Amino acid sequence: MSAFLEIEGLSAVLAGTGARLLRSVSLAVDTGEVRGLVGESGAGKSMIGKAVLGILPKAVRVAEGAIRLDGHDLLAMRPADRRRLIGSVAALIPQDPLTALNPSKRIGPQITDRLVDILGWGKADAQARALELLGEVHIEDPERVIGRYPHELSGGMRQRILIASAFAAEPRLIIADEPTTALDVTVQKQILKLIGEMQAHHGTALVFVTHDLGVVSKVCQSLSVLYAGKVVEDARVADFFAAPRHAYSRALLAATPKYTDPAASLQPVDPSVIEAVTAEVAVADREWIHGR
Amino acid sequence: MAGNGSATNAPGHLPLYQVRGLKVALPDLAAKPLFGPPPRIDILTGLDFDIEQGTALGIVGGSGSGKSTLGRALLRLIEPTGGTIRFAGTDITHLDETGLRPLRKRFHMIFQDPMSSLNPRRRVGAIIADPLHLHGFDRVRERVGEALDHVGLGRAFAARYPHELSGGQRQRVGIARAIALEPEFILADEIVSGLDVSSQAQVLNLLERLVAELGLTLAFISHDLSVIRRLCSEVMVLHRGQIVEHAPVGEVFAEPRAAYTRQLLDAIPLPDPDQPGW
Amino acid sequence: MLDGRAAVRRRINARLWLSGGWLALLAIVALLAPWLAPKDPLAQDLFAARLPPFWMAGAEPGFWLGTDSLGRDVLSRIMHGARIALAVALVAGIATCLIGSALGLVAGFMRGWADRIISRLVDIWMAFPPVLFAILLIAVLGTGLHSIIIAIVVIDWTRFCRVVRAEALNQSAMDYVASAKVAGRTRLSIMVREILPNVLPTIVALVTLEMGIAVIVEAILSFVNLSISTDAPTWGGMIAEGRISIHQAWWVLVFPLVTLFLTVLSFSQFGEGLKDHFDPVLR
Amino acid sequence: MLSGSLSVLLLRIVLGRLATMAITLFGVAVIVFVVIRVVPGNPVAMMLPPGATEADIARLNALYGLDKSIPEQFVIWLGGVVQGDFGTSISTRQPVLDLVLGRLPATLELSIFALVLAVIIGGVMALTGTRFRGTRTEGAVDVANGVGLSVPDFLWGLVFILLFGVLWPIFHISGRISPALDLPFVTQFYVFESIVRLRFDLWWDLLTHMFMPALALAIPLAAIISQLLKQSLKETMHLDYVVLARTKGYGENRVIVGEALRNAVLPTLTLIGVQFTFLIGGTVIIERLFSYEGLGNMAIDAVINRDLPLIQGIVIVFALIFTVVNLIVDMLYAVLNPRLRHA
Repeated sequence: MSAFLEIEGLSAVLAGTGARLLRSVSLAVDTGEVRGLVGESGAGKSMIGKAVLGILPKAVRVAEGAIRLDGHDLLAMRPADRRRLIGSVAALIPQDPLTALNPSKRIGPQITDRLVDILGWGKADAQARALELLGEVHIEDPERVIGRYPHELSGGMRQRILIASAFAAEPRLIIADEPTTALDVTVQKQILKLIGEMQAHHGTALVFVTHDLGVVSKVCQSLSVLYAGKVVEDARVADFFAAPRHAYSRALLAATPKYTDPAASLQPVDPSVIEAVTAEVAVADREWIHGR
Repeated sequence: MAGNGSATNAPGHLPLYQVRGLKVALPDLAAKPLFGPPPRIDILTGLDFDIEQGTALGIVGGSGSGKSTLGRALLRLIEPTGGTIRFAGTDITHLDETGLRPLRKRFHMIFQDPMSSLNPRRRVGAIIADPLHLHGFDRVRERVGEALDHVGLGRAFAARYPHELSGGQRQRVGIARAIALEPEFILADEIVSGLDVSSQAQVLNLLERLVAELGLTLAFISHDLSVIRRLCSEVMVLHRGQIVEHAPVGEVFAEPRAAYTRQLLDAIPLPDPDQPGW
Repeated sequence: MLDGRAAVRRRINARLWLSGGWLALLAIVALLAPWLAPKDPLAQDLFAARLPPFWMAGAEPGFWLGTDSLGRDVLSRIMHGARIALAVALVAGIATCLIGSALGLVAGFMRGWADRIISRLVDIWMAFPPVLFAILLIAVLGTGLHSIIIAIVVIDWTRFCRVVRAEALNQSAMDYVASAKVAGRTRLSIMVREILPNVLPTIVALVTLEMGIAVIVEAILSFVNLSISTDAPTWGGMIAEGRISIHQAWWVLVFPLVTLFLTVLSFSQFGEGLKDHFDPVLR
Repeated sequence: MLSGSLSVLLLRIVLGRLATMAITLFGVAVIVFVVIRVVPGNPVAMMLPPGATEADIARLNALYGLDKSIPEQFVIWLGGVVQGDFGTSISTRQPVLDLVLGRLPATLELSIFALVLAVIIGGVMALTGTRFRGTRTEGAVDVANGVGLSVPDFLWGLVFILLFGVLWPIFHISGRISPALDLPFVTQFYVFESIVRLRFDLWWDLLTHMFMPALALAIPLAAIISQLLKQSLKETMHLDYVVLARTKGYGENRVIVGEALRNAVLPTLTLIGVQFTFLIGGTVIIERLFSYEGLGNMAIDAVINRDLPLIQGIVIVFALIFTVVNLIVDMLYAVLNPRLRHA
């Protein structure tokens, strides 16, 4: 039995220079599993989610590897078929709730547009579904909210609506791309709890992209640590926080703020750790070029 | 530089900053009526506090709490609508630019967005040298070099343009510009919020070292209590334009008195799967 | 991203060289027109009227691009016309730029009552149809080179003022301005030392654009017979004449028109190229 | 249909604009009044036969009010304008208002036709450039925009005369309508009226006359629309809600038109307002070039004839049109922007 999402040896390159942005990434996410993708900016953590959903920037090209979603080889499919498959079984919770809702459309249609346009639901069914979803994400007075425009709602409300919209078509995979980075810490907690609740309720596979190990420890069961587009550690969350195996993971954890232990947290990353992991990446690159 | 006059006048015990009943209201242009001036929104509604010499004060609050407005008022980038701000005994609340100029070398600021706060058309060296020239410092080249050494960038960086630097490096340039003046007080406004964890740790450690070495008084604005815990000796929690708690850092974290502070602390996700309350 | 920047740079360079090359050629021709021009641009010869350009049957040697209805050499008139066109472009372009940019900078950075007055003036100016305003001014000032330049400055300062004001407003919101203020710079010196260098590329692009527009305005005024004297070799005057005799002698219209077209195009492309060239991020 | 809150908003915009519009128009009136009264040469003297005496000139001067001081003349003129009397043309001796209203429809029809052309051309180019971004097609759109922006309407007009009037004469390059035709029109809005009367032969003749001047006017505006809209679309296409729409299963065309376009149009719209007034200003020389009997063509004659009352009237009418165009754009912006509509 294979996992719902399987990524195998995925390499992405920047068109023109040929520089690798993702370096033979492999990972699997099963139904009901929450996997964190952690790394600093430029580590390629968002790139993986974008590759799965088919929204890579034009300048980025998949060089090799396979992405299998529910047994379908995404990279081998015709673009239109792939789009339709992704639209019906996968969904994205984006980073910034302030820009992720279309400012000139009302909330209701933004939750249900996929149901009506892609999956062929009737308007009334879609409307009922929207109300049900808004209830699930704990929005009071959903009848009123579906007629609103995004600018009339707070950031936390908008993120709830985006979550509702992501779960609208009962997707089996959700990719959450730094969904709470733009929010205040008190709102972040509510949203993280909500995502966890919705994921458990719907039994969805969830890929959670974040730079914050604190957040990972709260919502994920497993995680992949990335550096320069390479997975340097792949672990269960409990094992990882007890004893990270890779030196870079240890350094990252030591740099993460922790107010209960100020002296041991916020440690600068030792240059030797960066040198070592960079060298590791370079070796992998040489092998990769050799193998082609 | 013999700028630290007030530090030696210990007997009078004069805090570096004395803020009383500080109010700031900004015009709400979105609600401007057809005729007449726009209504004003109260951002800060009467703050009282002192900043003692040599403290590192952490100012924390959510978005819309007024923390950045407070910072800009302390440096008189905006003029308060009420109350008083005294800096080293001088009332600066309504001082005009000419009156403020001699004080400007005694307090400085590091900005949140290092890209926007560095003039893109000038080299790093010129950016750091500029305030020095302005306040008639001698040995400017040397001082620029020293400041760059201090922040761990090295003198070769003087010839670079801001866009050639990484985010962490730009923020160090901002710090170098501030310390080159050898000010008594530095305000740091969310200076690590745009940085990766590893650069964040580096910048914070650098700042921690500099505060100790140079005997600076620091106000550190942040939305992140964890960062303040590491760096500051006092915490002031702002909520909707009011101080809900102001105490030594140990007390606030051991026994938060205000409900809002507790809420903030509880919401921080520690890198620990077994954190209670989550 | 580096390769993308290289591609952009190549395109900028090609644009700069092509447009700059044409303008340089024009400048040389204008400077040396009395020596380069094969004929006297004013010499009329009714027996040599409407001679076609050199490759057509009936062409006379020496009249490379043919003659107009009064027998004047088209090539020589274009060459001498370049003197007038470039003189107007240079003087009017720079004068307009200085006045408009200064007002725009003050309005955008200083705000307050200065901004209110300047913006109100711009509003009023924008309510005039520019060509009609130009014609009206020439009618008042009388024809001649000075009048044309004054008319262009009076009409077009608003273009600089509006753009520079908006740009100065944008730049004022940047933290490097706050930083200069914290350092104790005076407002005037922030405007000149911090804002101006960041607005300058926009001004440079506008000033060459304005030079192109000045050439056009001169041509339009010549076209409605209000430029210098009807006799003087101006591109607009030649075009006006060519428009009338278009069915008999197309070359009288075509050659000055092509020259004017390339010149206007080059001015604007040169400015855009310069602007990008001086962008430190692209460099 | 307008909802209650929307009409209140529109009313607020109109009321808010009235004061500045009045100041602008007053400013224009003062400037034009002063400028044309320093014109050297007495316009009245030119009207009289060579043998006229000083007394004749003085009498005519008094008749046109030109013997009074400039402020006095202004007050008298303004008093007339408020009552709808713009004075009498010196060269034709007809009321200025009648002359202006007689020519205005021709200019309006030309301008609006040009605007429609510009919006269509510019919109199609922007959408094409966005749909095929990163390809040679986008490069071609950019080059076309660059040329269209650099070369003004006057030059396009001349090029068209040459290409489509002389080399390949498929369009009319002179006049508004073929002189041989019988005109049944009662208004001056010929294009509009020809449609109402179902006289499509006349309609076609008008259009083929208008096409070249309108296209010349439209090209610079089309290039601006294309450039701004394409830039705006480009920025919008990177926003999260557009990316999100892709993951929902929508194709590229639907994403551009359904998600990005409407939001991208808003910032473009405000700039088009000013640019459209430039287009109308351009009719002055374009009408001259194509001998089109509109307001602009009459304006140049008025200047050449030193017809002071007529010049004043025409300039004020142009200024009025410009301010009204800006007002309409503001209102349109409010209608299209939900942030304003549902504040």
